[in-house]
Amino acid sequence: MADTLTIGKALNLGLRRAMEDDPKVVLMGEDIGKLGGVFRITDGLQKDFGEDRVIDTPLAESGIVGTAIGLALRGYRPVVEIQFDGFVYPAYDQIVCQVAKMHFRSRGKVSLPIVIRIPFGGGIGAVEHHSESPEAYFAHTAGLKVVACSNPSDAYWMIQQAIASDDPIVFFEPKRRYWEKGPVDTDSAPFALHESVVTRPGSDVTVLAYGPMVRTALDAATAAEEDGRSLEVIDLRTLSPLDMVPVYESVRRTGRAIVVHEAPGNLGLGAELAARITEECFYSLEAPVLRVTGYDTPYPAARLEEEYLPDLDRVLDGVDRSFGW
Amino acid sequence: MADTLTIGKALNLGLRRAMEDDPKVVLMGEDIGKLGGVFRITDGLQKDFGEDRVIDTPLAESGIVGTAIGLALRGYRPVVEIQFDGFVYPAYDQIVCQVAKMHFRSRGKVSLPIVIRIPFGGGIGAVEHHSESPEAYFAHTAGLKVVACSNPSDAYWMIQQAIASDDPIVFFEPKRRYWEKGPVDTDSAPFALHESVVTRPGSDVTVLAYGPMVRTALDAATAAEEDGRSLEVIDLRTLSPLDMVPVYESVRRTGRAIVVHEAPGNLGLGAELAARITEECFYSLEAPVLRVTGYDTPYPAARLEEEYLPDLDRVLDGVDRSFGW
Amino acid sequence: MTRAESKRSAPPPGADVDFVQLLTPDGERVTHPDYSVDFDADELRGLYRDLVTVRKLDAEATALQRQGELGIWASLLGQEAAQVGSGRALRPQDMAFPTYREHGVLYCRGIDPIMPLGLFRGVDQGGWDPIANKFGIYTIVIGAQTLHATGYAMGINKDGKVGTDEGEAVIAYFGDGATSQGDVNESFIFASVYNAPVVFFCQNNQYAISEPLQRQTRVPLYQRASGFGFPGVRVDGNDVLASYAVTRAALDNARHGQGPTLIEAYTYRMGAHTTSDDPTRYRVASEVEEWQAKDPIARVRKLLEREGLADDEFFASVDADARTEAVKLRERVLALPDPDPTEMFANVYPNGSHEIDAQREQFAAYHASFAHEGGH
Amino acid sequence: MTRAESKRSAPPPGADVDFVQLLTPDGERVTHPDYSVDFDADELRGLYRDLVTVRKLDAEATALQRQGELGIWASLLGQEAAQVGSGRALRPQDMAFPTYREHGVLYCRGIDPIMPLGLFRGVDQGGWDPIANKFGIYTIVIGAQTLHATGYAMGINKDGKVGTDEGEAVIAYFGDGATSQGDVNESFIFASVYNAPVVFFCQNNQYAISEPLQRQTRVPLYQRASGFGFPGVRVDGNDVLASYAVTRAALDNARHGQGPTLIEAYTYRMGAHTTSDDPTRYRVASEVEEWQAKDPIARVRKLLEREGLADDEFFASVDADARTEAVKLRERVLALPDPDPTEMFANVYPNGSHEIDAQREQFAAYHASFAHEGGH
Ligand SMILES: Cc1ncc(C[n+]2csc(CCOP(=O)(O)OP(=O)(O)O)c2C)c(N)n1
Ligand SMILES: Cc1ncc(C[n+]2csc(CCOP(=O)(O)OP(=O)(O)O)c2C)c(N)n1
Ligand SMILES: [Mg+2]
Ligand SMILES: [Mg+2]
Repeated sequence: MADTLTIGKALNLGLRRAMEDDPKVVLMGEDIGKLGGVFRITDGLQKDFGEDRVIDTPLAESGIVGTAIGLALRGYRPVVEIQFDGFVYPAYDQIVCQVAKMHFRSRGKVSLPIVIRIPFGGGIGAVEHHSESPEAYFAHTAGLKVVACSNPSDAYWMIQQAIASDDPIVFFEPKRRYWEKGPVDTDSAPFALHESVVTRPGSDVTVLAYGPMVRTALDAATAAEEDGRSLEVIDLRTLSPLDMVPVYESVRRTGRAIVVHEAPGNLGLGAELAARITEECFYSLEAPVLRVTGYDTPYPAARLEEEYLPDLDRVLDGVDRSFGW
Repeated sequence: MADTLTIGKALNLGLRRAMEDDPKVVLMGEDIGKLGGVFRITDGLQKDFGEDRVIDTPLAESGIVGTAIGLALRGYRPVVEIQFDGFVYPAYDQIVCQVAKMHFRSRGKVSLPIVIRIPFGGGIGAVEHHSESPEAYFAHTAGLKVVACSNPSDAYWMIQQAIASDDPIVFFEPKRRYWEKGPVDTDSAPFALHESVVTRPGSDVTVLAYGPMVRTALDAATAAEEDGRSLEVIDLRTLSPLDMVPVYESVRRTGRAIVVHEAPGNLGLGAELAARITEECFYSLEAPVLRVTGYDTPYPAARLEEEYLPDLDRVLDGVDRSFGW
Repeated sequence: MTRAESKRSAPPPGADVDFVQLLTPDGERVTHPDYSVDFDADELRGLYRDLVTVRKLDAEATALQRQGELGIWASLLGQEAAQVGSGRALRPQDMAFPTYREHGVLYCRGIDPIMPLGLFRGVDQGGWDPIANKFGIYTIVIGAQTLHATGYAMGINKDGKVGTDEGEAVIAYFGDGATSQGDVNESFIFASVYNAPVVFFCQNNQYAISEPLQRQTRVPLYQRASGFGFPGVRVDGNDVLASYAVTRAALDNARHGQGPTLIEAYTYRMGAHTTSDDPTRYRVASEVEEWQAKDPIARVRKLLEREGLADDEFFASVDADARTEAVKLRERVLALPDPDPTEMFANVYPNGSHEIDAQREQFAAYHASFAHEGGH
Repeated sequence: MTRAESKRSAPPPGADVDFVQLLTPDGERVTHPDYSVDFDADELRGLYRDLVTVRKLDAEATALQRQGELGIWASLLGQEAAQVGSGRALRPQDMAFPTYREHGVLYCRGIDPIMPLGLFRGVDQGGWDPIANKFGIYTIVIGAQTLHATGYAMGINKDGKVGTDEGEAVIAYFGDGATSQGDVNESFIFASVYNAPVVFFCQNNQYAISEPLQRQTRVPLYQRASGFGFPGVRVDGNDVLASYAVTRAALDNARHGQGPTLIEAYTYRMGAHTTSDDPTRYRVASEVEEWQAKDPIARVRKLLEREGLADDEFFASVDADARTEAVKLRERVLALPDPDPTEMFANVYPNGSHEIDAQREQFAAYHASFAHEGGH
């Protein structure tokens, strides 16, 4: 069945289906019950599945993740909602030292099938701590898998795949794209969870993006076409582990790569991608891998965020710079 | 005056001198008083400066850093000891959201001259959480400065420079090198705090290291000399902001670079260094920048750490691989 | 204590019994064995003026948000008495650490009400000097500021600024939801262990966004304190006199070296959590109506009327003045300039950073290239 | 509560008054209004055997560390009664979440004492199945496990496994120092709000490494509970009978749906924090001697002797058996194989990762290159 859904609604339906499929799936978070979450991603789920499966928790992120670990040890599959990207840090210790390491410490005796959902990124005109892009903190952490969805179909399927996976997964949702619509085939998943996908084929330069920047990259590709430049856009989808196969294949063809993300450039995903691409495609590169990212400043006040965030023009500027080499 | 000191003792003397120089300097941490810290870095300081300036705190890292912020707002210059690298995460929220951002949020009205000392890295045969290398988490965070000392002279001077600086600084100490000795000129500082330094000149390949891996890199350089290869070793010293000037200068000469660190490779400092070097020295590079790092696994049990940690042989293997390009 | 005793001693967390009240919803003054106030007519009228003014300014901000002039607004509606009472209880030398909702406290500190509006408009992130204003930057990360307050209070002890009437004290504001955060509980521990001169002022407005108090506790919040070794007291947070008296006493205890106190101001968030929130999804109108009857302003007006301390002319002039202030505020908000884009590269580090400098230059060059091209 | 009352009601945190005791240091049984035990002679002898055995095994581990066979050891010396009492109070269906020091509890669960030694030897990081053993993996990050325990207990509620004698309960172990961590306080909140069947068992051994109790609290720790809405009780942690009785009652309350309890087992760390620690730097010998007189084992021996429940032969055989167990443990520790280096690439992810696979292969190839070269 093919539907047209927003990303937010696709996530909601994906969560619903995961809960129907497995009674051990429980949702935990702040305001996810009657309110349905501040973005309404869990809208209606408490009404239909009860307070025992859609749990409004005390206001304590470490407590949420820490008790999710206990529930996972008890056989549950907790799906945790962090209300905004900037509020995950109180739970950082439990995520980095416990969630990420339990399987390893137990020599594989136990798994923690926990999904930590984080609406991330800027562009919604919010006050501080509501527009962060903390994905590198988690991708650098061994023992966690990290994914980001960028469109309704992936939202619908990736959340279900993440919940079904026994790996602990940090699941990034492109907050400012929640209301964007797209087709969803609810019968079968088009891709595996940890797979990067060429979203728009091209031949001149490879543009790597994930989450909210995929749309930006695609728009840039459309604009570049008018200038006679063909951009290949890859939606990374999985940030850890990275799926480099399609990336290498593409860059070997194009000889140029641009990484786009909102997070600060310094030690962002772009750094790792640039390092790997350079190592693997050293003789194919016509220019160094370039990065179009947020600046290395705290996320600025809302009235400046348009200046801070990579946009179509900055992507095209990156392309220009690459060709200028 | 030139002395021969261990790194541990040099830090101790540096802290002492900073406390003598400025009555607003206070030390905070677990077991730093009578015990002098588990590594004795604060040995004797409570006896001489009193409980009011060398504060044994409750066992709560978020509390320590959070109250340090308050003390800093009150005009103090808190120097916080985190007992081991793996125990900094409960304070992560206060560090990332508060320490790093206060100056920015106040539009420069207030500064938080806080130093967070973290003994880091492995090689001491410890149980889990005692051998971590979390520097990338902090270096990726805008608003923090991050440094790592590698020898007694830097230990003595950098800790004083860090305390005197109005920037919030995460100060990494090479735990397993605490007992290594070296000369310290206590009269004048040889280098500025945020400066990278060529520690051993060479002509064939540039090896970048910091903290405990500087010794490893130097040993590798000595060994390589016997094979007729000349390694230039740069001690980065400052991890954020990076001081790339001597790095670019070196790589342009050698055409090859190896980054060595204990932290997992994925999104470690090596990624950023590789990305920047490639962008800046694109036409000088004879081979891609290679990384010799910890693996992307949780830090393993002590009996495996020798296998996990980069050592002289792995650095030389990196050099070989670079020349194999 | 046996379980049975523990159960008995625990009224449900939401019962508005057990609190210090000096002024009833009907505007009658009542006495309390431990707390009293000694206000003259001028002062009582002053409190009324404060209450009306902060409510009016708050309503203006809400209106500004509705008109797109603010990005968001966190209204204090219903919490005026807790804020004016505690705010007026502060002495000039005292330091306050607010959440994001303490506009009334800010006003009572004598601070220009425009100060926090840049944050809600999105032109800055506070940007004021917390020390000069003796009022911390609004803190959005729940609970974080309670540790800052405690550390600052530890510094007061170190400075020897306790033990006299001139001693300094600190007040840390937070909500009912915040009591669940580790940081808040750690701040109780540090404050207790170091006997820090800090008053923890919890505005229990019954909700953390959509979550009712029962999701945070099963016993009254003020009871949390005793297990940490300092007193806790619940005050009628809709009673400005009691809020003042209890806060003043706690602050004075603190400045005299008697350590921390937890105050639970029992009140109600009459509006939405913020302008982004829709409370009809999670609470019933009848509950709001019930609290309407306990309005913090109406009872002071009744008192002033009953005791003949104010006439219609006074009330009208207070309203008119508040309106004038609101209009002025609106005009100044509209005039708040957008920040220069390069502002985002400023103040990242006290000592600067060559990396940020380089990025600022790249940014400038990039923008200059558009000017050159004549737009892109 | 006024300040004066609060001060009065707060005995100093370190006073060993106010606790449940059923067996004095002199081996005399005393009664308590709320708690009692009903052990027959066999059971009492069994407890004595447990105490002696866990002490002996612990001493053996310390010796192994001194000889370089363990990297570090966290001794339970002095805390045997708290651990044996609470450990024996667990029913088979109950789940325990330990710190890094609960070797005695582990032993009482019937678990092979070799199990945790791999961790201290450095050959693994625990590596056992917490569910099969009903005993969590040792947790070094202070306090983290209390939340895991609470979440697990929330799961018991969800499974409907409370309300009968067969109900399940959870015990979370932690130290006095841990009570300062945000996580521990958050676990109190979650446990209270969800009425989770979890017993918080705090072994107050008076020190967190070098820091005495006074650095964590100024009132007794068991009092922390009431502010979170559940009972707290202090027990003589050197009294195995009282430790058993109090824990059994709390666990049974929990399994019957009555929610959490905090138990503060008042005891003393007779040895160093770990073998890496030097307690002479921060505490005086006389303090240790004072506690020597309250030894948890001596008092049970006195009881058995006084009541004629055991003779010299029994005591000698217990010692001999413990020695035998210790020798066996030593032999098995020495035989613990070093892990294969590729072990570090195993179990990073339940579903594996191609990146880790690639690194494992590179690692193997790198090592093979040495074999080829004949060493490097
Ligand atoms: C650490 C953190 N988690 C979540 C949030 C999102 N959030 C903002 S306000 C709020 C509720 C706060 O409730 P309360 O403490 O009662 O204060 P109130 O808003 O009612 O004044 C939440 C969950 C946040 N700001 N910080
Ligand atoms: C989060 C964290 N911070 C610091 C440490 C270092 N550390 C290990 S044990 C310990 C003291 C623990 O004291 P307590 O809770 O009383 O337990 P005890 O060791 O006395 O049994 C400390 C500070 C740690 N393991 N985890
Ligand atoms: Mg509230
Ligand atoms: Mg202890």
